[in-house]
Amino acid sequence: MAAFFLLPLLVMVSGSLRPAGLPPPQGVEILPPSPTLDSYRRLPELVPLWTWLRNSTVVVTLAVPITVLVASWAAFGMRLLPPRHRRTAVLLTLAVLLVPVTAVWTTRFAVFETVGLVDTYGPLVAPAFAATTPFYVLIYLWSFTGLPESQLEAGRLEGASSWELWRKVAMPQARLATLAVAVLAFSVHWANFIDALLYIDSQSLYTLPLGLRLLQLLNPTDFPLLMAAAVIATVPPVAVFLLAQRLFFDDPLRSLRGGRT
Amino acid sequence: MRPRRHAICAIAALLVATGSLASCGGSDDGDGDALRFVLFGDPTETAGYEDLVTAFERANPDVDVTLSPVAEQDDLLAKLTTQFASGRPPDVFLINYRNYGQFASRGVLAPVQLYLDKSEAIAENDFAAAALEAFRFDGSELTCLPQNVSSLVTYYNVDLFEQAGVPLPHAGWTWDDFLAAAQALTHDGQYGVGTEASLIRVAPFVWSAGGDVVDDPDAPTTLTLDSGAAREGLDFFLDLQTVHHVAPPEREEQSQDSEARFLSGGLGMYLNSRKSVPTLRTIDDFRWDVAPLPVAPGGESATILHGDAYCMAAAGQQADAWRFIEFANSRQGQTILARSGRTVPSRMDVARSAAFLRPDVAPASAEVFIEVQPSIRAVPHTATWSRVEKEADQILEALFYGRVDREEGIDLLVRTTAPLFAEPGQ
Amino acid sequence: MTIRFERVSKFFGDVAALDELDLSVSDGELLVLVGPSGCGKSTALRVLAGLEQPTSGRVLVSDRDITSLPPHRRDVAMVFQDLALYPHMTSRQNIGFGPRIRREPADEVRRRTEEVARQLGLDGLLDRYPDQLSGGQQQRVALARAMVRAPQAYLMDEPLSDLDVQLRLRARTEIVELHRSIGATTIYVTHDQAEAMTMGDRIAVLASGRLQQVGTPAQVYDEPANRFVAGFLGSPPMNLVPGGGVLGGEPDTVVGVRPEDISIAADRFPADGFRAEVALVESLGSETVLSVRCEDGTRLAVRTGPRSPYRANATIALSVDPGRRHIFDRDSGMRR
Amino acid sequence: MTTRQVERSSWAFLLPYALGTLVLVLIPAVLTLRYAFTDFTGLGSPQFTGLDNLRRLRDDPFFAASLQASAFHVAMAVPLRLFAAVALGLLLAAPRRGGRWYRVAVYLPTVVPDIALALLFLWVLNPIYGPLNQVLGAVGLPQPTWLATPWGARVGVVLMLAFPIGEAFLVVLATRRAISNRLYEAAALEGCTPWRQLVHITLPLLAPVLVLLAIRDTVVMLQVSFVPAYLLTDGGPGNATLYLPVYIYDQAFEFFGFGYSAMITLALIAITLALVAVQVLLVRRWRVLR
Repeated sequence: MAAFFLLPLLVMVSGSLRPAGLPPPQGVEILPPSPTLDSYRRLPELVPLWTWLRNSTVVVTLAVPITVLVASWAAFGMRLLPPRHRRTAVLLTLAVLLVPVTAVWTTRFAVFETVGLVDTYGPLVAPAFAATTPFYVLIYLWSFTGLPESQLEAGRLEGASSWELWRKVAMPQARLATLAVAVLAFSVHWANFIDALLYIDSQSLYTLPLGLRLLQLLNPTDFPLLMAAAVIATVPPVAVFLLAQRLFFDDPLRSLRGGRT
Repeated sequence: MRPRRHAICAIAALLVATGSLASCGGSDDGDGDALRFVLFGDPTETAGYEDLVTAFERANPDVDVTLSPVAEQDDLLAKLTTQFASGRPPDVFLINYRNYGQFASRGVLAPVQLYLDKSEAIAENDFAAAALEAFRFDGSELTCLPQNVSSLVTYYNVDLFEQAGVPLPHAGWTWDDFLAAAQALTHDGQYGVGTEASLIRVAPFVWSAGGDVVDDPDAPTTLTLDSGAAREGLDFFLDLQTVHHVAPPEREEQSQDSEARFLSGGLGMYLNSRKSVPTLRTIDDFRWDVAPLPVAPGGESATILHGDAYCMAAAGQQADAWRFIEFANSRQGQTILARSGRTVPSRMDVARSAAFLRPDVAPASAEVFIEVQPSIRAVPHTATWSRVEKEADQILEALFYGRVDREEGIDLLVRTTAPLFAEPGQ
Repeated sequence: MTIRFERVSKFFGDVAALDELDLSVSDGELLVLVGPSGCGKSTALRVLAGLEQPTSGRVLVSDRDITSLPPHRRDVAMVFQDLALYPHMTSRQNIGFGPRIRREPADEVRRRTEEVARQLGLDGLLDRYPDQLSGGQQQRVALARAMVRAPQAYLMDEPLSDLDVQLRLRARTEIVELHRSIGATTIYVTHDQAEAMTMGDRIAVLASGRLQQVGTPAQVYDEPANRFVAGFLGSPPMNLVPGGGVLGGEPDTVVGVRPEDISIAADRFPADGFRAEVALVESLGSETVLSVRCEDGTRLAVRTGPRSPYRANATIALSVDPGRRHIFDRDSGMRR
Repeated sequence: MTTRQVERSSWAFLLPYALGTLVLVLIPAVLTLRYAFTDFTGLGSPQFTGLDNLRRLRDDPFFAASLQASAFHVAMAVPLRLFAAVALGLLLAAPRRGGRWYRVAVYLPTVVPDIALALLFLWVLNPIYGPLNQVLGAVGLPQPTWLATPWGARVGVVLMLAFPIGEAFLVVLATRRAISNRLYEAAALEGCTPWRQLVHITLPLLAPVLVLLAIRDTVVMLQVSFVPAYLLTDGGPGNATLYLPVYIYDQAFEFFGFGYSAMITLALIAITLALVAVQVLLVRRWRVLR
């Protein structure tokens, strides 16, 4: 049953290995007859694949660390608040989760325009300043509430500032939360399609998702080519996820609080 | 207090980091002085415009142009809408005549008429009349300056015709010739004719039969495809698939679209505008050519305009924008673009030149694009026209592939679109 | 009913949690299974309950081999260390859960639930959820859940370990009284030797998966079968001196003596006595424990009465009744 | 450090997030709210038009179609996704050799970018080449032209979204692991079959989490299904997949209906809140949440 969920990825890979223009298969085929890497060769010839990959990489290398910083700061700030205020902060955060993305599509444009960020990497990185999603703040908060008050108090007795407590007490113990948020934020930013569609004009700034859309419009029925592009877009998040998979599946809630793998 | 200072420094550093992206990422538009030019097109097409911009900048060193291509028309509209809404429209943009109405009707475009009248480099009568006509939003004043004057034609596989012993398409051929050829070419997984099912494909058939797609081309209030000559044209078009089966059924079309099918030699005729030519030129295992659309029995020859024009935003840098448009539509400018083979130049002198006709490469009968010009007609270009088309196309597709009953579908087509002609707020 | 473990072994990977356990429990008996944590006592209970399958050996109940019977066919009830109350059910639902699962008639379930609740003083608490109950109340709900079934045997896996000291003492006596009134065979697992001594009809001491000794509390306390049992039971534990030292003994033995079996000479030096220096005085109110250092360096614990006159650094004379000495083999640890 | 100082530093830590949220979410959301009662087209200055947009909403057949599409989508996708997540979460919670790799396998489709998933399903659902129809053909079932029929397209989108369920799966997994095994042993002693353990213990204990997941998935399916649907079907055929976010996008970005699209957004928010409220009320009734 779990293998069923691997099917999409298998189909994607096997589809990308089909020679272009091959007649439809007779019956179910796992691998196409005479599989070929031809689609992967054609792809960079047809479209500026390397530019797209580079742009996507730039976006995630900026957005992921910012997300981690903003989310962990926010959560640590909430952790320091007295419980009553903390609850209010959590509720507000949850309320933000309910605001539909559609509600901010157009009007966000005006905001970006005001600060001159339209058609730059800015709008793609910007969500990181709001922690990408409030959910990540909650992940950190879960991790930080596992931190006993006594540890913070002991630190204060030593004269540590809140900043030092965050850096030297809280963050080292929340390493797994950081890993989790980084992995999740990576796949979100890597896949960000709508912001790119709305706020990016120049083809030189196209990220991979937008590029794939262009490819789909140009070659709507060249499936081996489209599958090859899909595989290329999928490999990085899958690789990042596989690196961190221990964390997600051994005992997620405990490992976020535990601090050790 | 220490923690706060640290935190603020870090934030500031981050803001600076992303802020500097604004200037390093956005090529050279950081100062806001560069002329912003938005267009849609695939990478090969965009390359032509890049050459054009380079040539313009060489001739006008004082003006910088930023080129922002988007993939297709829907995306272009989205882009333009957000940019106009944010108060920072592009100075120049390229747009199809079926879509500029929604901008023109809101008065956000600077009409080119005055500039053209004063221009010493170009004149109105340099351009194809059919193209100019579609861009007079109020019927008299020229709103945007047409860049090309393409139209719907028949591409055909010469080898397949000869193998089947069918006479080649020629000017003045009729629907009967067309259908007979399509039938002769349909066998063994091969199809006679491929086309998308949309209002702009149906329209020339309707016109040829003597009907019209709307009640009043200048102030349309409803589609009129449900009766009379218009209905004959629509029926002929739909019958190709549902009755004669000379067009690929839906599952075939979804698996391999008509252009790909034509490229692979599995399609006898393919209806499209000039836009297919660069792709078709990659064919090297059979001969192909181009012909006008067939004519209805007892009808007149008709085809539909596929034309784009340069428009200027009223809020943009009009003077520089015009200089660019003027250059792009000079003999030199249009010649650069003609090289891509993708457009039919709106300048008649360039269209008749070797830059466009290219006797060395297919299609051999490139002059067809010029000869059909007297029969070019246009659909309306009102504010809500693109919305009407979007909805109509969905239903036409269902009709073409026999998903809905013909009578019900046509009734639905008219009923669904009627309120859109007078959509509020438009 | 009688219960018998026959050469029961249970391996987790290479680790033996139970090593050839042979143990019989007679009908109506309260047997306490005691040992340090990880000794296999819980495993024995779980094997008996059917929650674990033994690697080898048999478990017999009333002379019937039940080794392969599923848990619910064994007619035993178990009280868990963490009580295992269902947090989403009220006390009433928790108590009635088993009968309802077995599709017993609703009014019958209700009647018995209330009866058991009354017996345990849970009357007003039946409609509360576990998190609305105190630790002692939760413990009684868990007990009630076991009792409502009127099983042939009760298995209790350290049910009192999460209670505080006061409650624990009270619950201990309650359980013993309940056992008396119900009379069902009960196996009680604990790591607390005091609990074992006070509650059990018999005690079975387990270490490293092996049974060390079974017997009445007095037997096990007074005649520990080996060094381990000797050291495990009693607080403070038995003094064990390799070679005997001041206690006298063979070099290949370990000699043990309980702290209360060392007497302090009041004024004169006894013939078989020895001198020691008081290192530490721990007064527990009802008694005093002296930690003393003998001349040869041996450290001993000595239990004496309340209000002890001895102070640190004082030198005192001690003597041991030779009959109270326990002599174990140095190598095998077995009693000689 | 005094309490005051601690509190001040906690606000400093919250500042970037608060600013980011304010600028990127709250201000745009409030602007949207304002536009909903204007004739704003994106051009020129908006005029306040009162409830005109609301009246237009009432009479708009496309809004009705859109509402219907969204309703069907939520009704199909949410139960399916939840069922899959819960079933797999419970099935794979038990520790076993290599168990983690099964869990990884279930999660993997969740990290596939939307666009790649959409491209993949264009291929999977292709009537002639598509693997799905090959399988259907091999077992002698009809091979529909998926994306060409209203129901085919709706089911196709649901099918695609049945795969990225990793988040809910992970939550179920974690919650199940947090339930003490003793509870199951106690039940086994009473003769509780695995099925009844599921019904009497696991599901009731998971209930609060399931409610949260159902609410979240409803919100996600209502609001975020835009990208995959836009890429796979773009609202068609015959507006069968014109989900509310797709219609909002069309109105705002293709038809100059900024004001009107803001009103549709308000409607979307209202529907979301209503559904959330209904779910909460229902479970209150059933006393799942105490």
